[in-house]
Amino acid sequence: MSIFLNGVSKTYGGEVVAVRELDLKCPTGQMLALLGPSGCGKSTTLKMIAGIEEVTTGEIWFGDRPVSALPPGARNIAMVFEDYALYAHLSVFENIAFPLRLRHLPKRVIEERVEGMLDLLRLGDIRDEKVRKLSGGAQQRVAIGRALVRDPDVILFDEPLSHLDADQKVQLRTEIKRLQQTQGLTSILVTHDQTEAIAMSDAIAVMDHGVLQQVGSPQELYETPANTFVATFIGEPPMNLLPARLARKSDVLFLEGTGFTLPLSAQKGAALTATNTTDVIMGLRPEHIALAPETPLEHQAVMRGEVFFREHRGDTDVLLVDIAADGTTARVSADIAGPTALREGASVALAFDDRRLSLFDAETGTNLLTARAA
Amino acid sequence: MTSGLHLQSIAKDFLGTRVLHDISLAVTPGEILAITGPSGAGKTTTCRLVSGLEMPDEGEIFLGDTQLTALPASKRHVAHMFESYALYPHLNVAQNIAFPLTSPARNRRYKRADVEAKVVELTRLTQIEHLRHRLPGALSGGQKQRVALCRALAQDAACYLLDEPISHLDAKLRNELRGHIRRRQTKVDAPTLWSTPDAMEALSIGDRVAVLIDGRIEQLGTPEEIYFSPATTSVARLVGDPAMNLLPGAVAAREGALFFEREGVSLALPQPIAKRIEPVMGHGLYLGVRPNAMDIRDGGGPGTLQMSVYAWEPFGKYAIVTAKLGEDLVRIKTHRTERFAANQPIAVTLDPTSLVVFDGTTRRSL
Amino acid sequence: MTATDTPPAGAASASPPRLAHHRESRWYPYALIAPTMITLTVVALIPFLYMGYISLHEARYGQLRDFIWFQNFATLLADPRFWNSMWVALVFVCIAVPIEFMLGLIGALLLSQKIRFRNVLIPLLFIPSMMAPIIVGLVWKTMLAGSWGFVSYNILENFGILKETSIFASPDLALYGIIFVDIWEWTPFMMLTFFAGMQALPVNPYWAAAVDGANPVQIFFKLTLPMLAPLLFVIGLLRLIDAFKVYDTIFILTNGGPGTATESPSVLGYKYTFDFWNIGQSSALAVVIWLIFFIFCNIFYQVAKKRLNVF
Amino acid sequence: MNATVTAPLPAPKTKPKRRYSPTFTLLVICYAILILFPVFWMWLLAFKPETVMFARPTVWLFEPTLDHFRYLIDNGFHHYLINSIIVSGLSTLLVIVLGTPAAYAFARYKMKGRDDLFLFVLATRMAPPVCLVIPFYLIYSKLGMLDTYAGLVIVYLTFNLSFYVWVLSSFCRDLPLELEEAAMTDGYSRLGAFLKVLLPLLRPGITATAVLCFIFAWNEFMYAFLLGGQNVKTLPVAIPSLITTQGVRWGEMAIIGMVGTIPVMIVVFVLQRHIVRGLTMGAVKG
Repeated sequence: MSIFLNGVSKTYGGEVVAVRELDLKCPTGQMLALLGPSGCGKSTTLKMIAGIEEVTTGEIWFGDRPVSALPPGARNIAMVFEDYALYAHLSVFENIAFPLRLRHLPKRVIEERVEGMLDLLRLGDIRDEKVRKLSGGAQQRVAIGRALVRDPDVILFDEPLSHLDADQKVQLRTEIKRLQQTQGLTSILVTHDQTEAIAMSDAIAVMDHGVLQQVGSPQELYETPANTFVATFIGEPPMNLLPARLARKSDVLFLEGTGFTLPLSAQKGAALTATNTTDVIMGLRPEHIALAPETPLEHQAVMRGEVFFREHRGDTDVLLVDIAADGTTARVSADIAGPTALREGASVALAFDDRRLSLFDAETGTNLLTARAA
Repeated sequence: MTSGLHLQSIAKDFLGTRVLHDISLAVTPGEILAITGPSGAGKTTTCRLVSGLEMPDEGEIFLGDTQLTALPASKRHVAHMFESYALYPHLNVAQNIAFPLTSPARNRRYKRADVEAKVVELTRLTQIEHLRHRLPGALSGGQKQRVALCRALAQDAACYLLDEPISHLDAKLRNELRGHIRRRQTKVDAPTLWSTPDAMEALSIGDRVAVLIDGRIEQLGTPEEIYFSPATTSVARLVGDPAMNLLPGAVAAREGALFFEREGVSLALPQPIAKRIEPVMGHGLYLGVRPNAMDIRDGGGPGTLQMSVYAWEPFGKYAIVTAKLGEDLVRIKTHRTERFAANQPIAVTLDPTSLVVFDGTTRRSL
Repeated sequence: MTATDTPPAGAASASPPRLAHHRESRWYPYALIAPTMITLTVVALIPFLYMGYISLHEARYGQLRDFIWFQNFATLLADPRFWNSMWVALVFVCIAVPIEFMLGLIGALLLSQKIRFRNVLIPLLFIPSMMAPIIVGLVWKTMLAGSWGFVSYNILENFGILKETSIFASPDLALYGIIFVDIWEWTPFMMLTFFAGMQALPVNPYWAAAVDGANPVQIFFKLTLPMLAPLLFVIGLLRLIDAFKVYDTIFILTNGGPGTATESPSVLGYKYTFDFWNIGQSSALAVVIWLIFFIFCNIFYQVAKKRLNVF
Repeated sequence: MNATVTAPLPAPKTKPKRRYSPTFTLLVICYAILILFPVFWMWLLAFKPETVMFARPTVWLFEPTLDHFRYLIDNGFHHYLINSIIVSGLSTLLVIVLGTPAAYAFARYKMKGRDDLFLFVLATRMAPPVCLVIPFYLIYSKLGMLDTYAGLVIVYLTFNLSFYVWVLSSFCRDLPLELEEAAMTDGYSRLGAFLKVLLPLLRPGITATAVLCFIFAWNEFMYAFLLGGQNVKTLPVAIPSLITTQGVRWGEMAIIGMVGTIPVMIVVFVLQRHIVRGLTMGAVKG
């Protein structure tokens, strides 16, 4: 069952706008992530889809059925909460059976379906335990069981992993991803963690202050962020944003920043003809920066600086490098193949080229290279 | 004359259960020792023993020549940052940070201006300068954590204990603060203990790292030692993003070479490893394979493992494929960008040079 | 300060006082509770023991005479007035408390709706249970007493009920009058307590149930009630204990009358002491009441500790 | 949770949703009026001339009189008010001084026999006054403490001290232990940590609990009635003394009822959040 949001807005008391004019689509069998910092309106959006919050203006459709006026119970959705929201006074089995009992299904049917869920989620061993005694991961699996047991059209995940410790987080993330794919669940995931969003969903909608910033596949968001907000929100470690200037010298467009000058390729230059801004922000992913070779290649720019901190990431090292030039300083993070012997204070030369960099308007923050599309 | 922090064979019981066993650590002034381990391993208890909030049931703690175990918490001059922040709700941010500086036990009197200057410096460093006059109740979790961090770092303490100091900050700030704190603490003439459940953070921040599991130090060493040669399977399971895969199996000798064998798998082991295994021939063992030491190959072929995809998580620059090998789940960090569907069969190669082998019974590295 | 210039050298000497602050903390809490415990021993325990001592004596008019073992208790248990007072207490508790409970729950549900002026209304509802019980009695005397009370005249008489008399003057109805007053006094409080309890319940299970399609009745019986159960139990018990103690209101409204129709154990105790001056007898009654209370107290404490996680 | 008690209503098309339900608001207001009318009626009596006091039919409009006030003052009833204030105030002060450390200790320390001691404290609170009034009467009559301030102040400790310790303990338990631990690692002694950190944070709890203690003492009748006398008569005790052989002085009683209720009214508005907690011995957090 696909989900459509059509110009959905939510205002409180006629003044506070929680969500503004939101258009979204989640095709059948896919997972759409709503990603953003706390207070960006993603949870409100989810609650409107669930029917817990009313839509102020706009409409929500499930397939060809408008649901904005329906109470939550009539929408055939299920929801998984951050704090599991289990019924503390009931056992694992009874928690999963709860939605079925509400419908007064025959005992045998309930047994059968709950047992099926217990198997699917590997909860069989603890079926009779009281839920409050379980670990966070187990509790969340019970909550997922309760959500899936009655075969909902849509399943909504509200920060399902945020209360779990790292180990359980990774496990359950994989588990949910697999369930979603194998069972073909149409689902919406609300999260503030970009890793979760990227790993789990087919499409991501990035929100900030109630406004949709960009929606697209994780790959799109990663490669062509629509603005600086999306750029810093997606990717770990986050994209470097460095102030720079565009200068035209004899028909070639140059990018000048702290400690580097880089001639831009004709293709990039062409994309920039529409703009007359000179002050830009250069967006550069840490993984697209490398240690400079002895003799830099022709189209590469080189920045020299001092290592401020080296973060150990196993197969790579993330270096925070302080670049100082022309009286300005910039701190650049570079994700380079590791492990390196570089520690704090070591001087390094970093190289990057213009193929993977993004350029944003210094004032509005919009991506200058994709601005036409927007 | 010794200097630095020494924990000598510390043991601690809670309600009749031993939660810390024979903990011995030495941290020199200017060194950061990172303690990592799963939750409940005893990291926080270790910190509390040093600051005097708990008393050890066995063993002694020395700081320089001073026996800390004899002193009450208020006389130890230890800066302790609590995992739960423990901010004083009735004091604003600046007053919270200044609180330990004005306590009766400090043997140095701070001038008002000095206190003020310290508060400004640290709040600027942690980017909460504009919040100096707010009460903790009006702060977000991340902001509170930074206040607690400032309160600990502001002190001229004999020892610093930082219990999960930056876990609630965003990635960018986390990285920057790690840099700042490392620089600060390596210059201070006092040892620092940094506790974190995130093993990768421990490897990044610590001069040395202690891996604490179930109240025991499983391994104590440099970040490189911990990462490349984990001492036990428990350490291996903790370190890495994602952590190392551990495959149970057995060793068999054939045609003059050693093979790792398990159902449907037979893998020739490289010479250096084989040498180390010889003494435990015939025992069960675990083969440790890092997720980035494997890759997915088109088509089968000799030396590949046949698996089926369990789940696929694309991260842009790489993807993590969880695959089923027999009954075990294996995580593979691949740079291939195409989609892998659930249950799709794949052939996996592994880089034999980065394998680690663990004894099947002792679970120790060979 | 650094590792080397910390405390004076003496601290590091051969055998320092180990566990110094441990030893301190062992007596420290007792020192803190000592003033309270001593005071309570003097003002509660000793009088209580003294009362036990009196109860074993023939004691009239403030004079302790012979030691008579448990004879006072025997007389007490043989006294129909004692059993009457127990019956009065039982009827009182069994009618008043459940009604207050039900009305309280309904009221709490009402309060959880989107009520305007809640901040003003809630304090107003506290007034009856915070007022002096003696004034509560007075208020209802002006309402119900005689045929001139506001309610008796304006309402009851219009329906031909209790003409030219008062509910408190009727041996059959007086107890119900008292019960009514108690309900007036305590229902709003029950309402507010349950309301506070409901506010403290987690929100998400409610949403989960709403999404699962539960209707309000199912939500109330399958979610709210079970989650509130420990609280309800503790409050019920507390009211039970309080209802047993009721004295002031009865004193001013009926003083146990007419006859012994509203003679609660407290009122009877008072009469044994100050009307008949039989202190031995009243002490025996007090001991019996104490025992009943102690059992209730114990249950309250155990439940509150285990189920509410607040003690 | 509010939204879930009634079935969620279908969303109105475009209007922002109404926040309040007029029906339920009206219901609660009606209920409040019903509850408070008797109190209001009593207040009216305070100003009603004797002639129309219980006139049939009920007189609503009358010229207010201050005769009842005059009678009370002429007969020295204002002393009772002062007595009430002195006795309640003193006993409350004493309770704060004695009880605060104990409440803290019960909340913070694992002592041997802590549960039994705590239960003992609770039991003294729960005990019906009729149980203790007999021995007190005998003891006081021997010590000559009947009809003295000290006598009442002490006897009020029986219920207020234990109440205070119980409820304040529950406030203490709300404060994380780490606050004190932090203060101790920051260089403060146990006492210093208590004074500098815990006490300021406990102040609202102490105030609320103490004010409730004051009200309980203020409202107390039985002990005051039996252990007081002509010298130390409190307001509640004044009420039955107005039932005289010449008849019942309703107007005067109503005034005392009114004066007795005024502090209660103030308290419920100031302390509303804490009353539930107080009256349930801390079992419900308001």
